Formats: sequence, structure tokens, C-alpha cells
Amino acid sequence: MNLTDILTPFTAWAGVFKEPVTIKDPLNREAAPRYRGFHHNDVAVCIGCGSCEAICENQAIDLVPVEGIATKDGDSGLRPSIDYGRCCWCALCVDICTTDSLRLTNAYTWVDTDGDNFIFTPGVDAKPWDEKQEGWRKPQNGYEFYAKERQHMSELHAEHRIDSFIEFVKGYSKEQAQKEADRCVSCGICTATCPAHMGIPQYIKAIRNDDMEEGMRVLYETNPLPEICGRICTHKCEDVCSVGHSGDPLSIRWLKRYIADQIPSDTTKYKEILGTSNIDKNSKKVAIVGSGPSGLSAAHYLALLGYSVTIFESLPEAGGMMRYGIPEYRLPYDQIDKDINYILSLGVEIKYNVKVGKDITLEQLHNDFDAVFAGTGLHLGRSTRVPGSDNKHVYQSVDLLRDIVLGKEIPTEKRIVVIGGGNVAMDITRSMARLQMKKYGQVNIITTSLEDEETMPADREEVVEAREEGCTIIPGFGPQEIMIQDGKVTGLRVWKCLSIFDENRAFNPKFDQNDEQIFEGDMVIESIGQGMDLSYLSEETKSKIEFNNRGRVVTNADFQVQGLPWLFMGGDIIQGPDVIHGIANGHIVAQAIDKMLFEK
Amino acid sequence: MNIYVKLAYTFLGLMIVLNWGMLMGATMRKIGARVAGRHGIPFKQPWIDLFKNIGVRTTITHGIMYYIGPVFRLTGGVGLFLFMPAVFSGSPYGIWTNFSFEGDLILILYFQVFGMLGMALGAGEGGHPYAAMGIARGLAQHAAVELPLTLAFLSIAIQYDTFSVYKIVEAQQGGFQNWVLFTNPFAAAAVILAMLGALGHSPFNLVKAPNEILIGPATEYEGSYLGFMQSAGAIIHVMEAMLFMNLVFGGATNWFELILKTFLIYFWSVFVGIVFPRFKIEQSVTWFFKVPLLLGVLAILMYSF
Amino acid sequence: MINKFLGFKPDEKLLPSQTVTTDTVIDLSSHKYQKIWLGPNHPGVTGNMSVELTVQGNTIMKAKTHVGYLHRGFEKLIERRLFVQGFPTSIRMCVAEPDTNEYLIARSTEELSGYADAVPEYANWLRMLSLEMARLQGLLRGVPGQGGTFALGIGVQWGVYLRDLILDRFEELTGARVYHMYIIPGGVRGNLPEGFKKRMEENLVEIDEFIIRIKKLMFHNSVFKTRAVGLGIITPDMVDKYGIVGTNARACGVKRDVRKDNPYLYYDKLDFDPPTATEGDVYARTWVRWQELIQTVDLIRQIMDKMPETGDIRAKMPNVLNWKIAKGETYVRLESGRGEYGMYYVTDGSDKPRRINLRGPSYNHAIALFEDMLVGADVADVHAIMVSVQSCPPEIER
Amino acid sequence: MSELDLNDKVSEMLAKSEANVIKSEKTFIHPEDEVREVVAPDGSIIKINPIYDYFSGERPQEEKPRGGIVEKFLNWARSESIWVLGFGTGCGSIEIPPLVTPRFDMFRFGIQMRPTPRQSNAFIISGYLSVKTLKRVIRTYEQMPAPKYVIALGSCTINGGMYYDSYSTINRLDKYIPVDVYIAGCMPRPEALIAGFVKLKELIKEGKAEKANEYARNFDEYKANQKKIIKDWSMPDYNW
Amino acid sequence: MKTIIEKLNSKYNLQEIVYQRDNLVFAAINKENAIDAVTYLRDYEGFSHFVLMSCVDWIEDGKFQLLYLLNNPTLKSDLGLKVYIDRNNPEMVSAHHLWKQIWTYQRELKEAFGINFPGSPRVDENFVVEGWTDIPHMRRDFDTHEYAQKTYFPRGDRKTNDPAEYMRKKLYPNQPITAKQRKDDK
Repeated sequence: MNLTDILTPFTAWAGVFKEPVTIKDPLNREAAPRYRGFHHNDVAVCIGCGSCEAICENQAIDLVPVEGIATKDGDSGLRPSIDYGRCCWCALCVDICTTDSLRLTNAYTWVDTDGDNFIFTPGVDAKPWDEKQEGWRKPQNGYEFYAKERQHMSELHAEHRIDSFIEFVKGYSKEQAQKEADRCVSCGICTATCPAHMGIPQYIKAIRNDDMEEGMRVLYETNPLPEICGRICTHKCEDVCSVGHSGDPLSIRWLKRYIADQIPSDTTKYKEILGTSNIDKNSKKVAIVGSGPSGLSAAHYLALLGYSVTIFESLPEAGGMMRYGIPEYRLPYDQIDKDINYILSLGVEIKYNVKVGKDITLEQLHNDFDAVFAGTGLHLGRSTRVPGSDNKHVYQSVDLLRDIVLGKEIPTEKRIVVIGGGNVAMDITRSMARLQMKKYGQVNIITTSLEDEETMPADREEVVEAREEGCTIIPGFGPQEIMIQDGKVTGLRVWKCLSIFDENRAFNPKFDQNDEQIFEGDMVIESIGQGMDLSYLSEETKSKIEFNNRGRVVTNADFQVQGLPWLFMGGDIIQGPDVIHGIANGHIVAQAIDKMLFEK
Repeated sequence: MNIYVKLAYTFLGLMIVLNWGMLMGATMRKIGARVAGRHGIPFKQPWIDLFKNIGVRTTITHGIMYYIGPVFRLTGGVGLFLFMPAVFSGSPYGIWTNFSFEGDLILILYFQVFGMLGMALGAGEGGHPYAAMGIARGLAQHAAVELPLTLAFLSIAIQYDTFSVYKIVEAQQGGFQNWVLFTNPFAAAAVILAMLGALGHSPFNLVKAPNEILIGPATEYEGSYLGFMQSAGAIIHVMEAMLFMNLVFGGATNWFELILKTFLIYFWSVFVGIVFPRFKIEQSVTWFFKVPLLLGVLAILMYSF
Repeated sequence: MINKFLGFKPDEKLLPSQTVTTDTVIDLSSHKYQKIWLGPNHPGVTGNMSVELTVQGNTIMKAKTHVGYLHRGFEKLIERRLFVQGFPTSIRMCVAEPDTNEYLIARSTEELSGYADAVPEYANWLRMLSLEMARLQGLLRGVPGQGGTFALGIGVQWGVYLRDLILDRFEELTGARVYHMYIIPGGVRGNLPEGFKKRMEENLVEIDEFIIRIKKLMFHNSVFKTRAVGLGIITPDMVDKYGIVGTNARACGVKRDVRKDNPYLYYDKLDFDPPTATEGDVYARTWVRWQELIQTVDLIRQIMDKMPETGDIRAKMPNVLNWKIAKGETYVRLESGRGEYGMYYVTDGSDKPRRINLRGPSYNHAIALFEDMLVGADVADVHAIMVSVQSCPPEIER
Repeated sequence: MSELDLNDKVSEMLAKSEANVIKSEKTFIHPEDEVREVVAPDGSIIKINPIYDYFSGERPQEEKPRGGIVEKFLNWARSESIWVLGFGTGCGSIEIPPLVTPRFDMFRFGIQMRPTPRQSNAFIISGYLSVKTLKRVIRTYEQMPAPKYVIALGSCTINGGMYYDSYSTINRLDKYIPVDVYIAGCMPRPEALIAGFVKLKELIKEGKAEKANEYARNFDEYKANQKKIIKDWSMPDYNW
Repeated sequence: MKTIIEKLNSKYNLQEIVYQRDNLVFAAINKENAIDAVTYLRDYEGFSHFVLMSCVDWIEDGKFQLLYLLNNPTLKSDLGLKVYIDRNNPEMVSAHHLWKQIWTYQRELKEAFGINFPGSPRVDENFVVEGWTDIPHMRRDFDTHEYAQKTYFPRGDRKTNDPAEYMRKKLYPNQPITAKQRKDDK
């Protein structure tokens, strides 16, 4: 013990003259800008996907219905409600939030006398911190819980695909498919949007587990045409994909195709996987008119239920629009056959080249069968009815596409103008481009549509690909006249389109007459929509059924025609052109027929 | 002077001392807090604590001695006040000399132990092992403190040839050079060092070391008993300081001087206490038996011959 | 000399402590002994644990550590959680230095899933920064805390205040004060905020000044020396016998530091030498920790100097909700403020770990070692020894 | 020791270890608390039951507030002098040191720490409670003199928090002891804790913090809940 | 490290040798040889630092896997010796004489997995849980969530909705879509 050791500690007394370091008003102290305080949810942005619930390790988050928020496509109508008796403020829910709507503010004081009060729905229940902007948000700098970018789908380069009709989308490899499937957050919002309500998260999970047979079973639960759908589906699911809110949506369509591609084309194998080797047959018979998606889908599910199904097809091969409307480069015929063969192997019979209404009447079918389903599709082209559209060098895309498949001679001119902005327009554009390439070695085709670039109904990638292939696409112009000189088409006169619909959302385009252009061409193809051919309905039948203002047959929710209980109608003629709708209709019709025949 | 008037004055003095004790305690805690860099308790806190303690509803008894423990402690404090002159006014019968009498120093020495004994009895009855442990430590340390202190007091008594505190104070009047501090430096040094133990601050507060034995003797006390003990503690702290003031630092001629001197004396123990950790009991006993005792013996030797 | 002359020091041979060993037979019915409990409701014990003492007078004859008051079954809970959900749970395993747990969980999963080298450099530097900051805040509490065990409260007050400043920096960097949940499998959860280095430097300057103050207060304090010197001695031959690690081992001359022995992160790029002492008593341990405090401040400065300005904070990893790891096992360790801190991690191909087992240094220090060290000690020293071996109950019972 | 004795010992040990592999449903009584016979100083043999003989078996009684201006004054005093028990039951106690140190300095609000339950009137349950601690918490809570207040920190006390699925920790505190104030957070910051104290002060001033009486009133219910999960009871029903 | 493993392998016949890192090796060893090998490693190969003892429940194989993780401070390398023991009759030779802390691990494993270590001090005492009556809590077949749910009064009547299921009910309630859902609806 020395004197220094006794005296030195007294230096601590120096502190007595310093101002205390105490925080004067601790109750109003602001936390750091990144502080993880209480939750706030931007309910207008949130889609109720439930990723936050899935990642919460404390089961603190419930998805609850919220008044004033409707359930609709892409929005479950649910919002996360958080139990502060469970939360640990780890903010994993914020980091995974697909829409970036959920965040943590830097408010941190919540005192209550009742423990039951600590459950609330952020953004809905008003809280003092709702206005606070600071707080934890999803970090940047390469921080992501699932990959934002989709796996690149390898395609044939435009130069290599333009001169042939071979399929140019190569499909995912196993590694790619698993990486893509890994991005899924399994929210299931897509299921509601999919017209067929496919079990999308389930089959994506099967891909992650590399269990293709399970994937196949999931697919066939709701969709008997996976190869077809995996290629040409309009993938409305991808539009609402929650992953797509901050990044690319999942390639759901390609993943579906991946599963179907993995199973070899062998009907016995299919039956083995799907467990359909033995089906108990019943004595009822169903007739189906048209072997398009809805007809095949209905046939499939009816066959599974034990019905004897006969399809009447007016064309030499089955598939309807899938075969005769979609070019081969998008949907190769062997893949159509793969799906159809399996359906046929279930005992479905097809009578080719039989046109109902001409070779056999609908009433005859009614007599011979217990129920009839008509999925006859939209096979008539619609005209723009502008001056000159009755010229013989003005064609309908539907007819041309069908002729290509049937192997007929296609009139291919050097310069072509296509009117239309939908997928069919793109199909004909690209098909004609290929034909031009074959014939002339160069592409010279102009496609124009009323809609502008953003609102064009065609799929984005179709437009991009078409441009890659050398087609010129000029959206936003309305055709005014097909210019004809000496009976030959010389071009199309168009005006800039200002708006398409009027205030009442009725079709009433407005044009800017000063902005006139002339697209030169030797032939014009109209591709502005398709019409239905209901000529097989006799006058008597027609008198019994109702038509709505758009000229479509009125059916109930099960696609049973009002007034004719034995007749079901579905597919494009009811829902408009869309393969997945057709499949869904077919499925519902099958269920409805089953119900009708057995619950009577 | 009428005995009733005297009683009334004494009571008034006691109240002043009680409140001053509480205020002093709060001030010291505030100073300690300041060294740490914070504000510390409000000055009114001791009174609020006292009222709060009186307001506690539950009372738990462990037997009669358990009640009497705090009373003993308070008696120790009050006894010290009763028989010690508070303010020197030039006359042994002054208003604030209380019931001081010839030989009161001996009584005071007794009263110093009295409070500790009361605590021992009460805490023992409480039955908590930590209380027992605390009281064992307390008594051991008290004995060690008492020895140099008593020697120093005896030395002062011998120096002034009296056992009357009043007379010792009287003898020190007339300037600080007359204080025992300067006239009997050895005794003063012994007192100043032993004072650290008597006032119960670090490094000699193992008696109520919360790190080991909660708060020692008072572990089982709650509510009004605790309030009782707090007020007793406040009085005793002032009384101990007053005793040292009277014996070593020349007493006080008015209340202001009393307050200043007791404050400074008490502050001395805080001054040391804040920067030193506490000794273990055998270390503190050894310490008291070393330096202060030696000084006490020297002081005795100085005036014995 | 004067002691001898006065003869006040009792004959050491007569003191009971000299005769007590771990083998002393204790017969409670002889009424020579008393059983007292220190804790769990006791301000002196670290955290929430209790020590059952059998004492004779002031001397401890036998001690038993009782743990489990903070048992939450983390290892079981993490078996029920996805790989990414593990880290918010694991961080609560040790409240004194939480970041270490995060790092172990992150590192184990990265190693087993093959992403160990994918972690961006910037993220690794940030991890190191947060680990060193955690060590710093632990030491700011721990070093003066040793004085606190002897009632030198003033140092604790300063220390906790400065720790709070570091917690402010943590709040800025990680978004939370104590449970940072910052190191995530694959990287970290935030970049360095703007102006962070400047504010950190200001704090470090304040801490530098505190280091001097605490040296004057504690290490030049006669009473502290009286209490701490020669107390709770750990000898070098005990180190392997009891599995002693960290500062406890270094204070008796056995230089073990995972940062040097098995360098992780970028510790091999930093310039430091772990301090050691030879005495192995409470004073030496505190002294080593105080030097470590200086060193940690220096390390933080080095890290802030050497780290890149910006970069990616997390590797591209599989979707956290679907993440599965093939069957495997590993053991990952780091040097926490208390010593080697490790985790045994087993996966079985599913999306959740099969088993994790935390190896906390306290597990050995606070049970086997502590119980044996207490025999023969004074009741007044229990708290001091408990703090000096750095017992941390939540990491023992998990 | 004969061979026979040894065999007995071995088989006894084996039986013991077997019984311990899977513990059967039995009441746990600690050896010190078992009923036993002792020889009194006068030579007579008496039977003692430590749990019931050494502790008061009395139930807690409701102690009604006196009311009036006196009670108002006392409530003010109580609210300005909150003595908190220094019992860190869970990880939230790591935020107590900042409260008593310079940064937040809760002494200026009249809040102080006390080391013993007898002198405390506020009990901070700092987060999760394992069943083992709950037993000590109940014991401690019952030892505190009324009026007493409980502040529950964090998610864990509200609905189990992170440990909602742990076999060792309780989910809601208010099933076992009455709670005055909950503070959300995991763990709550010191500032939030101060806000909690401010709220508690308001409650006390308004005379609404009478949860100790509630405990006495619903004593049987609380005891049933407590005994449902504390298998190793081994203590009197009410710990005075 | 390799030479040590080879030596050990020739001596005790190791299985499943995995070089997890350069300085971390896991290997399985027979139950009979385990303590022998650990002693050998400690005394002759410099593995003087005992890192940890752990147990993994491989319930599907009916086995407990004990792990003795040893560290060599000079080589700065770790060796994990794994021992498989029968899950139905879990018993292992105690190693408490080798290191002072091992009895703590054995006490913990006894409580958490029900593995018996005859002769280990205080092995039957409670470690972290008090008055435990269920099956040992770290075994895989003990469901902690279920136990907590039925024991500890979870608060409130919280109800959550699966987005896909909820949307089905809201948007297309009458369309029984998949075979599974059909079954559920019935």
C-alpha cells in the first residue's frame, strides 16, 4: 500500500464539476433513423401475400380480412395483423415483404395496462406512429431474400429462328428450373387469378423437391394440357405474382412446361404416374363438339369420371385453335399430340372431319347422348370494315393461320401490313415474316394497332421477339382506309389514335386527323379479333336460348345453356379467346355434367 | 428554565436534526450522483420515501424484538441528541444544550453502541440469514471502530480534564486554533479516521453490502419499521457528525455553523467512500486496529504523561 | 513489519480457509455449517442464477451453482425454425455479447451450405466491426463491473454510460440497441450509415479518456488492490483441466485467443497481440481485460481504417423460405469477450437444423471451475469471483 | 461390507437410476422440506413439517384503501417513490443498468432499486419467465408488502414472445400474478421503461393500481394456475 | 492432423471420417473404444483442451450420437469423436475423470436426452428444468410447441387465413377444383 494508491482514486472527484450527461427528456427521444420500432403497413400497396406470416419465426403475424379492402385478382384482401405479444422486432417480415409495403417506424413506446390490446393491424388501426417516416426499411446493396431476377430462358437467336417454324424457346434446364422455382414465396395469390385455379405453389414446390411425378399430379388436377399450357398460356398468374412487385415475376408458365417436358411421351407412363390406369366406366355418354382446349379438358375430366366421351371435330386433327391458330414455332405439334394422346388413351373417342350442323345436327347429338358440350371456339375473322377491306388481298389472320397448318398455299407478298395488337396479330406477323424470309430472304412487315405501346394486349415478349425478328411494329394508329389501286392493295392509311374508349368505357376511338401516315403494303391482314360461328344451332334451338348484348350465349356459372339443360357451352365462345379459360371451362363443365347426370 | 419549555426546545431541535439529516442524506446522494455524471434523486425524496413507507399496508411480524429493534435504533439517535449540547451559547443551561450534563461523554459512548445492539436484536429476530450475517459483521466492525474512537475521546477527556461535552466545546471556543484538531492532533487524526467507520460509508460498509448480503440487518424490515429506521438513520448520521464536531472541531455557536460543520464532517466520509471500494470485514478490522488505534494510543500517551 | 510487531494479523494456520478442500466432508446435522443461498433473487449474482453455499462462519465449505432460471430451450427451438429464422432466436442466448451468437449461426449455415466464400468482403468487415463493438460494450460493463463487485459503483456508472454511447452506434448501424439481429446468413443487414465513422471516433475518444480514469480509479486504488490481489487464483495447470479459455486463461499466462489461433473473418489482417498476465488472480484478470479494452478500441479504429467504403452486404443466397442444407456437421468458434465461443451445428437435409449446441465459456467457468474456486473463499468474495470468471447464466443453460 | 450388502446396494442404485430415466408423476419435495422427527431439548420426539411449521399458512387478505385525502396523499407519495426490486428475471434486465446510470438516471423520477422484496413495491418482470424462475417470482411477489405493482416487459410476458413454443417458459404472466403495466418491445428501450413508470405513476395517483388486492381476491384461481405448471412446488401456499 | 487420424484409425478403427475443414475432423468410433481413444488423444497426441460434449438424436435410426470434441492447442486443430449408442437403452461410460467439466455435460445430457452415465457425480440432479415429468426435453419425439400450447395458456383467439384458401372462398367458392380440396370440402 503506497501513498499514490491512496491519493490517485480521488481524481474521480473531478467529475463533480462537470455537467451531468443525463438525457433531459427521455420520453421524447428520437431513435436512430434505422431503428426497428413498431410496424406500419401501407395497406394500399400491400397485397396480403402472407410472406411476412411465413417468415415470422414467432407466429406473431396473422392475415386478417380488413374492411374496405376487397378480395380481387392479385390482392387477397387480407392484411397482416401483428401480435406484440409475440413479435421480436427482427424485421424479417420487412425484409421479405414482396411489395415493400411493410416497414418499421422508429417509434418504440407502447405502454398499456391490458395485455389483450397488443394485437393490431398496422396501417388499418390508427397508431400515433403512422406518420413517422424514419425506421427500418428493406436494406439495399444486394440484400434480397429471394432472387429478384428471373432465370434467363435460352432461345434461338432471331437470325436462326426467323427462317423456320421450329420452336425457338428451349425450355429450362434442371438447374435453371430449380433456381427459378426457388424464387417462389408460395403465397398462392396466383391460384385465384389462374382461370383454372391451378395449384401453382404446389407444383413449384415439386420442382424444388425435384419430384416431377408429384408435379405432374398437381398439374393434372386442374389442367389436362400442361405441355400446351406450359408454352402458350397467357399466364395471368405472372401478372399478379407477388414476387413480381419488386422484381421479375416468376416464370410460372415455363416451370409448368419444365415439369411436363420431364415426363416422356408415353401414355402408360402417364397413367402410372397419374393413377388413371383403371377407371370405372359408367353407362352415360357425353358428346363434345370441338376438340379445342375446353373440349379436350371436358373430355379428360369426364373420362376420368367414367363417362364415354365422343368428340366431334370438323377439322382433320384435334386441338382446335391450339393447332390451327397458334404457329408451330410457339407450340410444336408433337407437344399437342403428347397431351392429346394421353386424353385419348383414357377412352375418349374423336370423330374427325365431322362438322356438327352439317354432317350431324345438334339435336341428333341430344338424342344419342346424355349431354352435349359445345366448345366450338372463335374461328371467324372479324373485319375492320374500313373502306377497301372487302378487297381480296385483305385477309383474315385466323384463316391464314389455319391454312398454314393445313399446308395450303399462302399468298405471301413482299410488303405486308397487319392490323391488330393482340397475340394473334403477333402470331400472324411472325408467321408471315417467316414465310417472307423463306420466299424473299427478307422481312418487310408492318404491324399497327389502335392501342399504344403500353396498352397493347399482346404479350410483351411477343412484341419484343417480333421486333427482334425484323418486324416493324407501330402501335397507336387507327386504320382509316385500305388504299387500293387497280384492284391491288397499295397500303394502309392510318390516323394517330388518341383514345380508344369514351367516358362510358364504350368502344369509341378518337383520332388525330393531322397525324396521318400511310403504311405501304401489298397485302393487308386483319387481326382485330375473332367471331364465333354458331351456324350449327338450328333456328329452333336458337329461339330457346338467350343471347346477351355482345351476341354471346347466356349460360349459368356451370356453363349450362339457359333454356337447354342438356347443352353446355364453354371456351372461347363464352369467355373470349384464351386457352386457359377454355381448360377451366372444360373442367367446370365436366363437374357440372357429372352433377347434372347423377344428382337428378 | 421551565422544564417544559426545555422539552419543547429539545423536541424542536430534534425535528430540525431529523429534517437536516434527511436533507443531508439527499444532498450527499446528489453529490455522489454528480460525480457519476447524473442528477440523482430530488431533494424531497427522503420525505416522500418516509411517507410512502408509512403508507405500506402489509405488516409482517417476527416477534416482539423485531418491533423493538428500530425503536432501539431511534432511541440511540434520540439519546445522543438529548444528552449532547447542540449549539454552544455560552451557558451550560442554554436553550440548545439539551440535557447535557457532566460526564455525558460516557453516556454518549454507550448510546453509540445502543442503536447497533437494537439492530442486532431486531435483525436476529427477523431470522434472515443475511441479516444475521450483516449484524455479525456490523458488531465486529463496530468494536474495531469503537476502540480507537474511545481512546481518542479519552485522550480529549484527559486533555480537558472533563467528561462533559459542553466543557470540551467551551474549551475550544475563541478561534480555530483552539480546536482539538490542532491542540490534540493525534486524537483528532484517530477520530477523523475512525469516523469513516462510524459513519458507515465505503470502504467500511460491508454491514449492508447489497452485493453479498442484500442490505444486511435491515433485510427483513419493511413499511413503517423501515421508515422508523430511516428516520433513526438520518438522526444518527447528524448526531455522529455533531459528536465529532463538538469534540474535535470546536462545536457550533449557532445552527448555521452546526449545519455547515456536520455537513462537512459527513461529507468527509462520502468523499472517501465514493472512490474506494469496501473492505472485507477482517480487512477493515485489521485496518482499524492498525492506523487509528495506533493514533489513539499515541494520543493517550501524549496526554497521560 | 509493523503488522508483525503489532501481531494483529491472525495466524493463517488457524484460519479455516486453509484447511478446506473440495474433499472436506460436510455433515450438516453437526450444526457447524449453515446453508445460504445467493440468488436467484439477489442483486449480487450475475444474471439470474444462484449459488448454494455451505458456510462455516464466513468461509465457504462447499458451493453448488444452480442454473436453469433462464432456460428457454433455445437448442430445441432452433430445431423448429428455418435457417434464416435461427439468428433472431439465437442472439438471445447471450445477452451480454449478443452478436457472437449471430455470427456463429450465420457462419455455420454458410459453411454447411457451401456459401462460406460467397459472403461479400464489405459484409465481412461489417461483421468484424459489430463483433468488436460488442466486445467493447461488454468490456465497458465488465471492467468497471469488477470494481462494482467491491462496491466501487462510480466506475460502473461511467462504464455503463459509455456502453450506452456504443449502443447508440449499434442502433445506428443495426437498428437495435441490444439485440442487434444484424449478422444474417450470407452477410449483414445494413451498410455503414453516413457519418458513422466520425461519430464512432468521437465516442472512442471519450472511451480513451475513460480508460485512463478507470485506471486511476481501480488499478491505483489501494483498497481495490487489497481486495483483488491474490483472490480466486487460477493456475496454468488448471486451464486444460477445467477447459478455461479467453481472458481467464490469458490472465494466468496461457495465451489462447481464437482470433490468433484460428483466425476467422479478417482478423489476420489486423495488427494486435492479446494481452496476458501471469498472476491469475482477480486483479490480473481485470488488468488483462482493461488492456483488452485499449486493444479493442484500437481494433475498431483499425477496422474502420481498413474496411472498404462500400459494397454488397449480402451474398446471393437461395430463397430463405425454401432453403435446405444437405446433411453435414461442423463446429465454428470465435473469441468472445469471455473466451472461446463455439457452436456445433448439424444439418440433415431438411430446411431446419437438426441440432445446434452452443459451447459457451461460462459453461465451464461458472459451474465446474467456479464451484471449486469458491471452496475456502470468503462469502464477501463470491460475487467478485463470479464476475471475474465472467459467468453468464443465459449462455450456460441456453 | 458383506457381499450381500453390496449386491443390495448395487441393485438399489440400479433401481434408482432406472427410475430416473423417465421420471414418474410424483410430488417433488426437497429433502430439507420433508416431514421429519426431531429430538426436542427436553428429550421428547416431535414431528415437524417444515413447510407448514416454519411458515405462516394464512391466506392473503384484501386490504382496502382507506380512501379520502389521506389515501390521496399516500398515493402521491407511493407514486413518487417507487422502489424496484433488483431481481433480473430475464434478458430485459440488461436495460436496467442504463436506467440507474447517468444516461437515463431514473432516480430523478423517484425510482430506486432495492435489493430485498420486503422493501420493494414494484417488480419488473424483465421478459420471459421459465417455470423455474416463476416459482421464485411467485415467492418473491408474495413476500413484497402491499400495495405492490408489477411491470411486465416485452412480448414474452404478454403472449410468450419468441418463446411461445418453449417447454420451459410461460406464455402469459397475468395468469400467475396480476400485472399493472405492460411495455411492448423485445426488449423495451430504457425510454420505454421510463414511459412505463410514468404510466404506473398515473395509475397509482388515480388509485387504480390495486392489483395486490386482486391477487388476494382471486387467490385460488392464481394458485391453481401456478400449481398447474410448477410441479416442484415444495413451498407453502402463501409466502408471507 | 492426417497422421493422427491414420494412427487413430489403425488403433481403433474409425468410421465416417469427414474432413470438414483442414483443422476439423469428425470421425465415428465404437462405443467400447471411445473413452480409451479420448484418453489416448489427451495424453499422447496433445488434445488437451476439451471443447464440448454433445448429443444428436437420430430418431429414425434409433440412435443417439454422442460427440466428444477435442482441441489440440499446439496444432490448433479439432477432432470430433462420434459415438453411436442405442436409443432405447442409452448408456455411456462416464468420462468425468478426464476433465473437470465433463460431469456438467453428462448431467445435462442425462436430463436433456435421458442418457445415463453411471458413476458420474451429481448426474441425477436437476440441471436446467425443475420437476420435469415429460420425456427428456431435447429428444426429437418431444414436441415442445404442443407441450407449450397445452400447458401455458396462449393468449387470445387469434385466427389467421391462408391467402390462397381465403381467395378461393371469396372469389370462387363453388368451384371444387382439386381432388384434395374436394375431399376437404366434403
